[in-house]
Amino acid sequence: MSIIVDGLKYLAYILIFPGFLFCFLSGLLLCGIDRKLVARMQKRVGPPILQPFYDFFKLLGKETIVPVTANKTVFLIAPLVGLAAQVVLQLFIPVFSFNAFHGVADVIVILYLLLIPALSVIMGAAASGSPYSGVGLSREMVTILAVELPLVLVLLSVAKVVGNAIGTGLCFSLTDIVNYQLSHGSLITKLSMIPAAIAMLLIIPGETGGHPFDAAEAETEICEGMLAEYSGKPLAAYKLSHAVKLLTMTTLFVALFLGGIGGGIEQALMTSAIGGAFCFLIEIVILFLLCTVLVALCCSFVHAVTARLRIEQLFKYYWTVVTGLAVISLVMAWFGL
Amino acid sequence: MILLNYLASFFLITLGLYCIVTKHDLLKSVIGLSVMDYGVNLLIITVGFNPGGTAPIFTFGELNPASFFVDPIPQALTLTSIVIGACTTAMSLSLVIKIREMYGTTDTRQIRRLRG
Amino acid sequence: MFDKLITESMGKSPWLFHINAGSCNGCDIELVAVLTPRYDAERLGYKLAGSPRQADIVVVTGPVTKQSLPRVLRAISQVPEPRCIVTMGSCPQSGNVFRGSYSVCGPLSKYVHVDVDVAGCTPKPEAVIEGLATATKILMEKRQKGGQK
Amino acid sequence: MSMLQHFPICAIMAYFLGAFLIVVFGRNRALRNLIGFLSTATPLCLLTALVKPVLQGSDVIAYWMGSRVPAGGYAIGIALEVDALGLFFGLLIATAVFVAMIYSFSYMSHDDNEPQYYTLFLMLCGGVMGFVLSGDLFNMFIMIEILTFAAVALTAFRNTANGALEAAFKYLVVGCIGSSCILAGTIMLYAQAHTLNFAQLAAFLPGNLNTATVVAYALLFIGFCTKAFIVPFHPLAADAHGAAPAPVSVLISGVLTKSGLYGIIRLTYILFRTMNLGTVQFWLVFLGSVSMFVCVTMALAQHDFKRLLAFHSISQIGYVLTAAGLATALGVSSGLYHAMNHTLFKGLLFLCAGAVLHETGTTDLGKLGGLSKKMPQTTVLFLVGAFSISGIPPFNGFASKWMIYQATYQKAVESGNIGFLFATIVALVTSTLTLASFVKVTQSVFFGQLPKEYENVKEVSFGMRLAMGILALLCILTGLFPGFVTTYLTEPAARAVFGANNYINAMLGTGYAQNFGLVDALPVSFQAAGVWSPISWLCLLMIMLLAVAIVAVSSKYDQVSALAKTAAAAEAAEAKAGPRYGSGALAEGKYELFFGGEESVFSQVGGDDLFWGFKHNWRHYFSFMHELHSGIVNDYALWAVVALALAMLYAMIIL
Repeated sequence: MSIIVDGLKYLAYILIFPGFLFCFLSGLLLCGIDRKLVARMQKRVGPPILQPFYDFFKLLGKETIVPVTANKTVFLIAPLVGLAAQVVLQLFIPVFSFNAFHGVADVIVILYLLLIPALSVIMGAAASGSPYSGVGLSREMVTILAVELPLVLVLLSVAKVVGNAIGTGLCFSLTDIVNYQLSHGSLITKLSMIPAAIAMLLIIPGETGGHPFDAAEAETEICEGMLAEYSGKPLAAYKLSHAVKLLTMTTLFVALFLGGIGGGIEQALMTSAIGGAFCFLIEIVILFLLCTVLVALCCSFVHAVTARLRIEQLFKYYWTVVTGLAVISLVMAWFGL
Repeated sequence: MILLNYLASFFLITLGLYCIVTKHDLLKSVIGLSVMDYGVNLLIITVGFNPGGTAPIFTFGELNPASFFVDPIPQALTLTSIVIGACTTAMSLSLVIKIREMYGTTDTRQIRRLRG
Repeated sequence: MFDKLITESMGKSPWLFHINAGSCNGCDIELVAVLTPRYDAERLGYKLAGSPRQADIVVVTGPVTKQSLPRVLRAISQVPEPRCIVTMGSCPQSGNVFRGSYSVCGPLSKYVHVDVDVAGCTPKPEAVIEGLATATKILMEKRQKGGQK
Repeated sequence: MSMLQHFPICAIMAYFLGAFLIVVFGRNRALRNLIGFLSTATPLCLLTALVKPVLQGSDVIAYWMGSRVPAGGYAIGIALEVDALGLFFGLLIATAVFVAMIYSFSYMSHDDNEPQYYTLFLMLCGGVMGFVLSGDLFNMFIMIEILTFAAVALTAFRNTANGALEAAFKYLVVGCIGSSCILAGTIMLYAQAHTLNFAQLAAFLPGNLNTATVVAYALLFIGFCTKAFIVPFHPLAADAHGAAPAPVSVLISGVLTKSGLYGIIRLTYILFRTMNLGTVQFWLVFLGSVSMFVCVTMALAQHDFKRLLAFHSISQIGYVLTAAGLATALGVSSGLYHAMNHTLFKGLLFLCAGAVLHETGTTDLGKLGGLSKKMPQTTVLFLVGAFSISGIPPFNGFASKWMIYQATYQKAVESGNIGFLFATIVALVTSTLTLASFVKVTQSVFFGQLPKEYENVKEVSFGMRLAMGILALLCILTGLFPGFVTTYLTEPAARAVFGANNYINAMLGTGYAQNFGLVDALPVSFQAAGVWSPISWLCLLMIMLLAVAIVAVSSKYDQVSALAKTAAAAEAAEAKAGPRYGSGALAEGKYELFFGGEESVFSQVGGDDLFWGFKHNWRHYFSFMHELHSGIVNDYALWAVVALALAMLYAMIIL
C-alpha cells in the first residue's frame, strides 16, 4: 500500500511540482520576464510576457526537418534527453524545506547533471553534421570548460562553510546546506560567501548561454550555432530546456545562498495560523520571485548593457575574474571566516 | 673489498644510464642498457656474497662445523637476470635492425615521428 | 483545442528569416529599423532567426540577381512548413531600377508563390509591419487549412 | 578448499600453456581460435570460482609451488598468494583479456603471422596474471619482464605501421630502466630482510625501516610507475597505443597499467605501511593529480584517435593513483572502483578505435567524419564508453569519480591539508576536459559529414561488436549498481589493502604477524562510501519514457507532415500550371544542410582546433608541452632518471 502511495507521490513530484508542470510554467515565464525586462531597459515595449509560451506552441506546430547528413536517432533523441535531465535536475534541488528526493541531493551530482543538458545539445548539434553546429558546439564546450572551474570552487566553498558549521567538516548534501540555512539564516550574510555569490551570479548567464556569454549561439554570426539545423518539435524541446535551465540555475542559487529566507517565511506563517499547504504555495511564489530578481540582476541587466564576448575572451574572463572571486571565497571559508 | 663491489656496481649502473641519456645512437642505447644490467647483476652477487663462505653445493660430509655458505639465492637470481638481460639485448638489437631498415638511420634525434 | 492553441500561437510568434537577393541595403536597414526601439516589432512577437530552419516568414529584399537566385530558392525551400514568403521593397516585385539588367532574374513570383508584397523603395516601417501582419494571418490560415486536411 | 588452492596456478598456467600450444598447433585457424578462447576463458572461470571464498569470505589462498611450505618462519619456496586485492585485479585482467581475445578473432584475421600474435598475446596475459597473483617479489620481477617483452613485441607487431618500431624501442628502453629499478629494489630488500616472500617482507619491514629499504621503496615505486605509465612515463603509453593493434591497446591500458597500480598499492600499503604515510600519500596524490591534468591536456592537443585515447588512459590512471594514495578506506575503495571502470570503458573505447581503423584504415581525426551513418552500432557503443569516461551519470565513470571527489575532499578536511583540496579541484576540472576531448572525437569521427572515400564503409563484424557489447554492458551495469560493486568487489579489496596481518598470517601460519608485534595500519570505515539511491535513476528513466511517449502520442495527431505534403503538392501543381522557372526547384535542397543558401559542400569541422577558445588561452602551456614531448628516446630516459633521483631523494628525506 505504501508503495502505491509513494509511487503516486513521486509521480506527483515528477509531473507537477517540482517536475514538468512547474518547470514548464515558471521556466517559460522567467524567460518571458527576462525578454520583457531587456526590452524595457532598451526603451522598447517588448514582447508580451507569455511570448515564450507562444514560441513554444508555435514550434510544436512546425514541420520537423531532419537533414540528410544527420544521424536521425541521435538528432531527435538528444533534445528529449536534455529536457528530461534538466527536469530531473530541478527535482534534486530543494525548495526551502521541501525536497523531492531527500538525502540524494548532492552538489556533485548536480554538477554532473548540469552537464547533461549541455552535452545533449552538443550531441544533437554534432549529429546534424552542419558546420555551423560544429563551430557552435566547440564554443559551447569551451563555455562549459570556462564555467566549470569557478562553479566547482563555489560549490566546494559552500560545502566547506556549511561543513564547518555543522561539524562534519564537509557537507556535499544540498539538503543539509538548505536545512542549515533554514535554522541559521542565509549563507549570503556570511562574509566569506559574498565573493562566491557574486561568482555564482556571473556563472548563471554563462551556464544558460545568456548575453554576453552566448558565443555558442551567436545567431547573427554562426546561424544559431548548435541549433542551426533544428526545427519544429526538437527545437521546442531545446527552447524549453533552456528556459528550465534558467529556472534551475536561479533555484540553485537560492538553495545555496538564500535558503534562510524560507526559514523566516515559515516561522512567520506558522505563527499566523495559516499552515500547511498554503505556506507551501507561498514558498513557491517566494521562490519564483527570488528567481525573477536573480534573472533580472544577472541576465536581463547584463544583457541590456553588454556586447557579446569572443569565445577566448569569455574563457579568460571566467578563469581569471570569476575563478578569482571563487578562490577568495574558498580561501576565506577554509580559514573559517 | 665488498665496498669496491658496491662502488663498481653503482658506477656501472650510472654509466649505463649516462650512456642511455646522452648518446644519440640506438646501438649505444642498447649498450647502455646492457651495462646497466651488468651493474645490477654485480649488485645482486655482492649482496649474496659472504667473505670466506663456501659454495652452497657441498654436502654435509665435506663441510666442517666452521664453514658457512655464500647465500645461494642471489646467485640463482643473477642467473635469471643474466638471461633476461641477454633477451633484452637481443630484442632491442632486432628492433634496431628493423628501425635502421625503415628510417635509414640509427640517430635517435631523427627517429621521432611520434611526438607532441 | 490543442490544435487551436498552436494556430493561435503561430499568429503571435512569427520568426523572420531575411534573405538579401542583391539588395542595395536600403530595405535591409529598414527591416532592422522595424525591430529597433521606435517601431519595436518584437512586441508582436517578431524575431529575426539565424537559420531558415527556425523561420516562419521569409523576407526577401533585392531584385533577385542571377547569382542569388539558386541560393534564394534553396534557402526558402529549407524553411519548414507552414511558411510565408514576403517580398520587401519594389525590387523583388518588379526589378525597380535594376529592371532589364542582364543579371536580374526577378521578379521573385516567377519562381515561387509569394504571399505578400510590400512595395516601396524603401517601404516605410509601418508598411513593413502591416505586410508582416498580413503574412502572419496567411500563416495562420495555412496552418488551419493544413489542419483540416 | 584444497581444490580451490590450485586454481590460481592453473589460471596462470592456462595462459602460458595456451601460448605454447598455439606455437605448436597454431597453423590451423580454427584450432588456434579454439585454443585462444579456451585459454582465456579458463582463467576467468577459475577466478570467478574464487570470488566466494576470497572476496566474500575474505580468505587468503596461499599456494606454495612444489609444496615447499615455510619452515621455521622462513619462506623458502616460491609462493602464490591470492587475497581480495589480488583477486580483484585478477578478475579485471581475466575479463579484459577474454574480451580482447574475442575481438582479436575478427580483428586480426587480415594480418599475417597470426600464430605469433596469439602467442605473444597469451604470454602478456600470463605475465600480468602471474604478477598480480604472485606472493614473491622476484617472481613479480620475472613476470614483469615477461609482460614487458610481450608488450614490446606486440607494439611492434604491425611493424610497417607508422612509428610502431620506434614506439617499441622507446618502450623497451624506458621499460628496461624500470625493470632494472625493480630488480635493484628487490635486491636491496633482500639484502636487508633475506627473504623475497611478500608476507615475510611485510612482517619484517615495518620494524626495520632504514635508508636502504627506503631507497628500495623508491626504486620499486619508480619501476612500477613505468609499468603504470604515470607521469613522466606517459609518452611511452601514447606511442605504444598509437602503433599497437586495438586488442593489444586494451591489454596495455586495461591490464598492464593495472599491474603497475597493483604493485604500487601492494608496495605502499602492505610492505611499507609504517612509512611516514602522510608524506607518501602526498607524493602519490601529487603524482596522480599531475598525471591527470598533464595527460588530459596532452590529449586535447592530439589529432590521432588512438593516441588521444592513450593519453586519456593515463589521465584516468592518475585518478586511480590519486584516490589510492589517500590511504583512507573510501579512497582506496574508490580508486579500485575507478581502476575497474578504467579497464571497462577504456577497453571499449580502444576497441571502437580499432573498429574505425579496421573499416577505414586510418585513425586520423582530421580525415574521418560522419561514420555514425555507416557504423551506427559502433557509434552507440563508443558513446557509452565516452560518457562513462567523462563521468556522465548514470554510467560507471560517474560512480567512481563521485567517490573519488568525496574521498579527496574528505581527506582534505580531515587532515586540514589544502593540497588534497587541490586534488579534488583538479579531478573535477580534468573530468570536464575529458568530456571536451571526447566531444571532439565524437564530432570529428562519428558525427559531422562523411568524406567521400568512406561511402562504402560497413559495420564491423559480429565478433567485434560482441566484444564491444560485453564491455558496454558492463559499463552500464557497474554504473547502475554502484552499491553492489562497492559491497562485493572494491570494499573487500580495500579491506585486504589495510589487512596486512591477515595476509601475513595466511601465508606463514596464524600468529606469525603478531609475533612481530604488528597492528593493523589503519582502521577501516566505509560510512561515507554510501552511494545515492537508485530511485533517482529510475525517475530519470521514467521521465525519459514519458517524454518519448508524449512525443509519440503527439506525432500521431500531427498535421504538420500532412501540411508539408499538401504544400508540396500545391507547389508542384502550380509549377505545372504556370510557366515557372525550374519546376520543383524548391523541393530540391530542402533536406540538405543549411549553408547560407549555398549548395552544401563537404566542410567537416575537424577536431584539430575545435577548442580554440581554450587552447588560445593556454597556448604557452601547450607549446611548452609540445616541445617537452620531443619524441627522442634520450629525453624520455632522462625523465626516468630524473624521476628516479627525485624519488630516492624524497624517500630519504621523509624517512
